Amino acid sequence: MPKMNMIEAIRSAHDVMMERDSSVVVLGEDVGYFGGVFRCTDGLQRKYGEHRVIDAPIAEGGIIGAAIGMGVNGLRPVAEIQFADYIYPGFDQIVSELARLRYRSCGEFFSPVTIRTPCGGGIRGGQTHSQSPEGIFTHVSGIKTVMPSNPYDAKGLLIAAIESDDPVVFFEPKRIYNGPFDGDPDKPGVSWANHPKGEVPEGYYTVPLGTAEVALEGEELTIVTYGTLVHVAIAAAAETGVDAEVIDVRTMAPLDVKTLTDSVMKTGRCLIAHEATRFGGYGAELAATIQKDCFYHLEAPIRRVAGWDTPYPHAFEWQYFPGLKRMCAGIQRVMEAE
Amino acid sequence: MPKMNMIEAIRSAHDVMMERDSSVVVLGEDVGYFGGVFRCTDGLQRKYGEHRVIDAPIAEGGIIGAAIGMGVNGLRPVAEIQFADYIYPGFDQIVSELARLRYRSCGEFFSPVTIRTPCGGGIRGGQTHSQSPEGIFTHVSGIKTVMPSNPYDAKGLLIAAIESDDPVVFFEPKRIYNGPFDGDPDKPGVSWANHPKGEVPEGYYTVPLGTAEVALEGEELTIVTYGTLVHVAIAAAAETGVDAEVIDVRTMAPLDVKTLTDSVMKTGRCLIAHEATRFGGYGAELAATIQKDCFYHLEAPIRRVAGWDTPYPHAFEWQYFPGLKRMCAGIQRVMEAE
Amino acid sequence: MIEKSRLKIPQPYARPGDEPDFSYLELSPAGEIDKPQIGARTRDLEYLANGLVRVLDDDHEAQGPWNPDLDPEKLQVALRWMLLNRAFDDRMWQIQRQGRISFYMQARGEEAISIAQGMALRSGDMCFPSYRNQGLYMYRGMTLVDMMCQCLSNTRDMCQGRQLPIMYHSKEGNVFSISGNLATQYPHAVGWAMASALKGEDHIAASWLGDGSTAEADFYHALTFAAVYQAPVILNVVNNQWAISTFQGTAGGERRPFAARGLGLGIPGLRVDGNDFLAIYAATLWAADHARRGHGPTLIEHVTYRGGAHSTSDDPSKYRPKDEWDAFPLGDPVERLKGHLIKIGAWSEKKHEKLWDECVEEVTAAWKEAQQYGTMTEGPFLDPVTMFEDVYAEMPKNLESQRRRLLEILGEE
Amino acid sequence: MIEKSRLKIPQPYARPGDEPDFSYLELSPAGEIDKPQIGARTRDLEYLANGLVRVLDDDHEAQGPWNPDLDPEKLQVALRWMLLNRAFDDRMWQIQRQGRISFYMQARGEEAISIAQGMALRSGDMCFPSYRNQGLYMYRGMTLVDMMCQCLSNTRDMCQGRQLPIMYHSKEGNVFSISGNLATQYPHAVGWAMASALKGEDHIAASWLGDGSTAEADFYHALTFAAVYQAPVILNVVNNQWAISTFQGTAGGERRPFAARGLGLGIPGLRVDGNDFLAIYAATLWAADHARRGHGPTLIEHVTYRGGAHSTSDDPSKYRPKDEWDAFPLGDPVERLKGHLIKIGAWSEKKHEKLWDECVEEVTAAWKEAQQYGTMTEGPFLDPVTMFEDVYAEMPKNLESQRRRLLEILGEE
Ligand SMILES: Cc1ncc(C[n+]2csc(CCOP(=O)(O)OP(=O)(O)O)c2C)c(N)n1
Ligand SMILES: Cc1ncc(C[n+]2csc(CCOP(=O)(O)OP(=O)(O)O)c2C)c(N)n1
Ligand SMILES: [Mg+2]
Ligand SMILES: [Mg+2]
Repeated sequence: MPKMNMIEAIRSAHDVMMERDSSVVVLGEDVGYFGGVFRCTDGLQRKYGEHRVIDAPIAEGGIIGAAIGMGVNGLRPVAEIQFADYIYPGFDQIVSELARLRYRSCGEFFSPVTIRTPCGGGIRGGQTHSQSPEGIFTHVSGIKTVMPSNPYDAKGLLIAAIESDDPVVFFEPKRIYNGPFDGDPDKPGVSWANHPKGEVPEGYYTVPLGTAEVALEGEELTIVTYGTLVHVAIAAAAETGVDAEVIDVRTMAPLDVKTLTDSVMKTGRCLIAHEATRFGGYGAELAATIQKDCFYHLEAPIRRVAGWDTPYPHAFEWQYFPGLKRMCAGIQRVMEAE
Repeated sequence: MPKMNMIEAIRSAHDVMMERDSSVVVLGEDVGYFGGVFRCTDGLQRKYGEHRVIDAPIAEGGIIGAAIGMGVNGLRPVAEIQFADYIYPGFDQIVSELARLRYRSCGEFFSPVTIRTPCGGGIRGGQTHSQSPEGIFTHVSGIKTVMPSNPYDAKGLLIAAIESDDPVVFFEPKRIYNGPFDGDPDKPGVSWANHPKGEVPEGYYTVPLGTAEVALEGEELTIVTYGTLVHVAIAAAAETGVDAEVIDVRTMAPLDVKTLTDSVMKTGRCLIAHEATRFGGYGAELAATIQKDCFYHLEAPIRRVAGWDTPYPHAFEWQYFPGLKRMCAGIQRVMEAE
Repeated sequence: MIEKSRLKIPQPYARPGDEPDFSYLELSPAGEIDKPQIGARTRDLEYLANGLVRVLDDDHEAQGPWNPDLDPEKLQVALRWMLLNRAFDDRMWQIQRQGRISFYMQARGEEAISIAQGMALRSGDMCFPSYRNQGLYMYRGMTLVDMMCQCLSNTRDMCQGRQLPIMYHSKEGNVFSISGNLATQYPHAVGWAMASALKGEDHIAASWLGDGSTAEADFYHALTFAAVYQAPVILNVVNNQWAISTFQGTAGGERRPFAARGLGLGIPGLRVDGNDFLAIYAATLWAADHARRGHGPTLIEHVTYRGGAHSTSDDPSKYRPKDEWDAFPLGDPVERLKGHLIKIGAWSEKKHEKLWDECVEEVTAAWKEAQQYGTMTEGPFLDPVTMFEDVYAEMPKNLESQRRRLLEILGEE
Repeated sequence: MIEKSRLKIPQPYARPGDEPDFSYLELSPAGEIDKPQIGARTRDLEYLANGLVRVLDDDHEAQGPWNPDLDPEKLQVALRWMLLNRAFDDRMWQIQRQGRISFYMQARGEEAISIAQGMALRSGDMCFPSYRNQGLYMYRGMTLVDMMCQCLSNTRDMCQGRQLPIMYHSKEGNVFSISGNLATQYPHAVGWAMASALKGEDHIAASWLGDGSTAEADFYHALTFAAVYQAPVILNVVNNQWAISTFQGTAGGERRPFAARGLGLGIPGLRVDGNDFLAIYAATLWAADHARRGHGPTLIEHVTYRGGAHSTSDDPSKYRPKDEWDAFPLGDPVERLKGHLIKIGAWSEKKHEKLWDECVEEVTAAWKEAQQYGTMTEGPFLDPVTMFEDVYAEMPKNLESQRRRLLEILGEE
């Protein structure tokens, strides 16, 4: 099986879909000739031409607005927003239009736009290249919100997103583009080549939207997380020696509640982790749902390990990032309770 | 004590602050000559002139962007966004600039903008005049998020917001502009005149930001809510005969956790209610926080009563709105548990 | 500190109690503006944004190079659609006033725009309208009954009760779904047009918004993308002088006409008498041709007047002179087309009255029928649990369980 | 289905491997463009958006009505600032390449803009810069040490480690805080200017953004508000031909210059040789005067070239010819000012070399000092718990408890 990092997997998903379906078009800032600032669309313009891989003006609202119109006219646009921090100028088009079109026209009109955008910190990007705004999108009905944690899922989920007739906001945790990351920035970088999820089929396959995955089986504690923190959680389980089950949510909305609650009912303890700021974040939804469905199984309060409720500071990103240490502390707290 | 409805109370807050502080200016769509589509700024332009009550172009992003600049230059802008559903074009300016300016300049620059906007349904406004997007703002560090449930609080909180050096997004539940509303649209309308919170001092006073209020004392169950649903919760307590304590959150961020957890520790049961869609909404944060802090006191899972996870449908607003019936059912479920 | 203010605050030319004053409107006599060749250099088209393309003169004669030379029969058809639009609006307004629908918005005074452009475009062209383009839906085949059922949110409502009245959509007629959010449809039109060009088709797109809405970001995004990719699209600004209570100067219309808004991007602008059916028709044909032949977008500003209230929610006498419309120098589009037809001997006052009565009757009959599918107070009613459909292509679990929950709650009643 | 595409995709004039080609740039000879009176009718100013205001001709002589007639001493001062800017950039670039700061962005080739405009504005005027305006901060009093400390996120960092390198701010110097988000500062400048006018003061505001950034909504919002309220503001578009990998045509600059972008709102546009110190200075004085005397905003397009990479994160040889700058017809602003000074007998190659060496030394000395306040690897370090400050004016409880929690965790180390 070929080895791919996440960038290659994402590129491959584009390639597979552009090959299969001539209605798939890509647009975004610097995605064409240059192949994207993170190289996710590299080579696509050479292969599919300038009419299918389109360099766009720097106007996130315009990109999404135009993509919606293209989608209404039968295309399947994949729009890249260069950084998730820059998605807000397109927020109105996403919330008021993309998410609502099918509903308000009773299915007569819809636009199957996929919006890809790199998110998260850990690359010294400061507060405007590090945000994880998924929690703002999960509250918006009518869109699906996805974040893969590895190359295999990235490709399979992206293909599923492009094929989906629903709009999808697809977050790519840029810290793990090149390799999994256990939360310790002082360790040497690891590549995807030796990771089982770095094995990625060349061709077409999908990972269905709306399905969480047990990334690590365990009995004592459930860690519900996604994106970069999946790897931190697995590392923390090893570090603490706690027999933790790590669930990779993968699709934040719609949420695969059962996989989560099955696990928590089994373990009786739950830690939720994400990189986004804690207050009002997506982890709150996870906690609210799990406490309701698993109340009688819970032996300890559900805790959250998350980004602090501040912007992402450039110099202190490792004090901000919910890394190994904080994950371990979170595990311990949940385990100690009772 | 004078009687005011919420519109009058809001107008009075403007008036008091414009009188006291010549740096307070008002801007927004139709706020000037016309006095606002909900009349909240009626008469202010006549009194304070066109240079302090400014009719703005229809560009929510521009209104907020310009207001930020005015604030940086020593003014205290109060911007009206005509409906909360139309705040999204200004979202980037709010999140990326207004919320971040003090932080990124270490306090050298800041802009004390207050953004007022009517929210919520119940006026047959359909999906684009009924939204409650507070949960999208509470996740954004650097802004305060407020929603009053009555005229007294509306005026006191709005004055506090205008005086605050922090930016505030101030949501006004339009269904209760003219009178409290218990969730039953078939009953004749009630006016604020007979409500204790309809007594509003003429002059200056504040209700501090960041403080919740016990709107109804009780022992058996805590209902945590805000805005219109405060009144529905009180009515439902009466209807069910459950001795419920109703907490009016008032400031969603920063949250007065103690008032909530004190109550839940006392009652052992908690229902959370808001009009916004449930999934990923602000109620999730309330549930997540309360289950963590009150875990050992909770006798039943925390439940949420909220808008369905759909857009707000024009014809079915009363089936969508979490009214008396759903609030009562929610109470019952929480009471029955165990 | 504001006493010394040096800020310029735009002032409308008249407020309640003032004499209406339209002296600010720069007019050109009918027939005066040259009609350029398709494919002329954009720079050579700039004059079109400053003048005013008019065909019908004050004596109701058609003048000059923009005269589209339409058959009288076609003009009679146009007049009928405009009258039907007006009769429909009158009736729906009244119906809202009786509390039988929740909300309404008229196109009074602006009917020529939807009808002329509907007629000048091809059926394969896609329209992205604003809330005053009901005439477009009518002309493109939506029945009055269907429109009324939408406004009633009844069992035949195409929106299944999800949308405010007037927020129609018609896939069949190639008219997009109306949004409550201003200007958002503008970039959709451009994206649609880009897709059409990408597919090598020669369908074009058209969109409409108001003078006030030009201030929104989406207006600019649409212009930019249309200019960059030379999208085959017609971008219409319906300048009816008012945006609820603010005059067009509040949207930046005081120093240059809205038609000039795209010049800085190289988009030609046509400023057109929006109450002159013939001028609108001709301008639209020109812009459509221009787009279809690969020359890209055109911005058309229609100079017109909002004859009625903004919507059923406001009272315009609070913010503008009551008789302002009477003083509007471009008159009433219905009267002007009628006058022209009479002038050329193809119409009479009598025929006109009869046609109006027919339209009113058609509307009455439609209203009778529409009510059979349900009203706000009387059944049949739509099933509320349909509200969970179409949020997604397939209903996800959270909505399924909420749907069940609502059924339970409704069952308890 | 895309084989038949008829969409126009803008194409840069040269990509790697191609001969550089600037034939698309419309140039005017130095001295050719008339200088209008302040207060001239906006319509009569339109020619300024199409021409190119230039003072320095190819022989380094100052020509025509825009010549600001500055003393040679003043020009020497200007040259010194431009050289210091360049020396600073060179050094910081190198420092980033050594991994000693995380990121950097140069102003190479665009130095004349910040320095000329900094000098032409008054100290009470407020600047809302983009990330290539480091020259403005320097000219307005920020020390090189302070700038370096910001880039180092060290204990003297004005941003306390919160911002990427180059995101300075200076309340004292009246230069705003730089945002990572493009164009967002533009409406702030307009709001600031509106407030200045409201307060009856005669301070004006100025803002800067790139050709690519003109596509953002905030650009248009700023233009609209500036036009409607005639805000005393100078809105600068630094057209350096590139936006990362896309050429200015991708932002809509192919059919009309960016200077024309505001014409449709009645905002005069000045297209200026952005590598000509004298032209920029004169244009800025004109626009400032225009604004200060109550005539409202001006849009200035500076035609220049991004001499270096976009940032330390990209390699421009991947997307444009390596030698493109050499072919740029407007040259290098430093060389041109130097040439002029030599021409008028107020400078020499020797003096120039000496000045450059001085600047390099000044930078070296500053770097030595800056490191004493800490580097990325060596202390002293900022206290990480400061990250909880300034989110709000007062720290709310959730941040207080998170701060305690972080202290606990750090204590464990
Ligand atoms: C984004 C957004 N902001 C505000 C509104 C509220 N609103 C509805 S119509 C209107 C005025 C629009 O004026 P104009 O564009 O001139 O159109 P007209 O009504 O005159 O046809 C306003 C402010 C809205 N619907 N959407
Ligand atoms: C809102 C937003 N979108 C995208 C980016 C990423 N980005 C940073 S600089 C840049 C190019 C800007 O080009 P231009 O405006 O021409 O300025 P220049 O770099 O040439 O000075 C882009 C796309 C951003 N910072 N903010
Ligand atoms: Mg209008
Ligand atoms: Mg540039």
